[in-house]
Amino acid sequence: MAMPVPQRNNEGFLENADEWSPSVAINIAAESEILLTGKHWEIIELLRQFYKQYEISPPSNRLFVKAVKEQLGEIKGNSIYLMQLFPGTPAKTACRIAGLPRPTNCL
Amino acid sequence: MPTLHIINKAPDHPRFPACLRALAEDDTLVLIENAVMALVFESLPLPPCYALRADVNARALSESSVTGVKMIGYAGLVVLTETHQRVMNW
Amino acid sequence: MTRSPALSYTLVISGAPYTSQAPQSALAFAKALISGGHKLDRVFLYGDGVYLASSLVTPPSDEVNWTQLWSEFLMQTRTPAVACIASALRRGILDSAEQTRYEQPASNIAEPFEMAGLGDWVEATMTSSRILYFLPTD
Amino acid sequence: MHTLIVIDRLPYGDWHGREALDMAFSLAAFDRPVTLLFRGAGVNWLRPGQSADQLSQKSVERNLSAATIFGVSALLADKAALRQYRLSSDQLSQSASETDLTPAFYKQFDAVVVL
Repeated sequence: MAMPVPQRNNEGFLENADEWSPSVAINIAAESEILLTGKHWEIIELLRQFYKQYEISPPSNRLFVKAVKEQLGEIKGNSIYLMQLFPGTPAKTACRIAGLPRPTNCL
Repeated sequence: MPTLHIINKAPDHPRFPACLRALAEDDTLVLIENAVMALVFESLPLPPCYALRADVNARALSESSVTGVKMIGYAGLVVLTETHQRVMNW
Repeated sequence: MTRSPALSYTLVISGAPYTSQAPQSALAFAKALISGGHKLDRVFLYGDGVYLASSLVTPPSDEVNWTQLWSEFLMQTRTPAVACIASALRRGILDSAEQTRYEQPASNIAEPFEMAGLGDWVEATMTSSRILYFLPTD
Repeated sequence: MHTLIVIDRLPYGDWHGREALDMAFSLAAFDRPVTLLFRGAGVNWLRPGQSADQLSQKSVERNLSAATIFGVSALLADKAALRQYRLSSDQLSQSASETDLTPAFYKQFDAVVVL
């Protein structure tokens, strides 16, 4: 099975954001045993759109939750919902799958 | 609430006039580092204030040359932060 | 003699050593506040201030090593001191965890400085009775 | 406790403003009330149409536009400086209110931070 696996860093983030594609996302997600559903894609799209518009990814998990809340409302913009979709640190897991740079751990 | 303003910028730095404009009647101004040059800077309307002695001496400014400016040490600066609940650094 | 009750302070240093007076003014102030019976909660290095935490600072032998003086003071007084992680990484100041994370050839943070996020500063704004900023001079 | 974060330096020439913006974002992340003031040369952060890719820098105009999403309460601009730099408040890249920088203005905030 041919899996697109572009070069990534030691935490699994893409070295070159241009190499991202939905199938890359599916494969990165599969490594963490996440099967991407429509709910996941909604957040992935939001993150990619966010990055394109503001040229930054949300700099912390709290601000990730806020950004989702701002655009999709409270039911999706809360840490439990996002944790269920993107286990671990949701901002980090979601950024990795969405092909965004590794967050700096600033907060 | 009376505010303690501590400025370290030279008198020709844009932050100097901004700081002077922000001073309220009951506020206190302290000059440290490069800001002590305000003691000799021409035609600057310097309000009554404090200056950090170590910085004044290092820059060869006479402690007694300016009326209305009190010399303090670091301990004096600490006392001013005790008596002012609000501190702004410039 | 009446004294005001002891206060707690956080000192933020955002001016670099040998570029600004910030680390030396902050150290003189820190010593004075402790002599005055107050508590120094923490020192937070931000912006160019993180250069103070470099263990590789090597001034000529007849000049003061500000990193060393600060380190000694922090250890003697058991004061927590952190360098903002985002400021530090950009400027090449790393602890061993970040060295591993970013696969860099070395780490160089001086003891007892630690890396932390701006969350520590936010906490300081809520818990310390005073926060003073020691800024660049330019 | 409401904090005012001040940006009073030009964008792109140094990192002070970016690092001040990070401070505002972190206060917002922890739901601490925070307002951003663009003072003096800092009003040029609000000049519309910035394109920084030839500098290989991110656009502060775009970075700044995330402020309200993250919960920064308000953006304020130094009225006198806007005039000095020929900016009118209706052409700014973000909606920022003009402000007179009187002593009373600063006293509205519990803490004022400038880098």
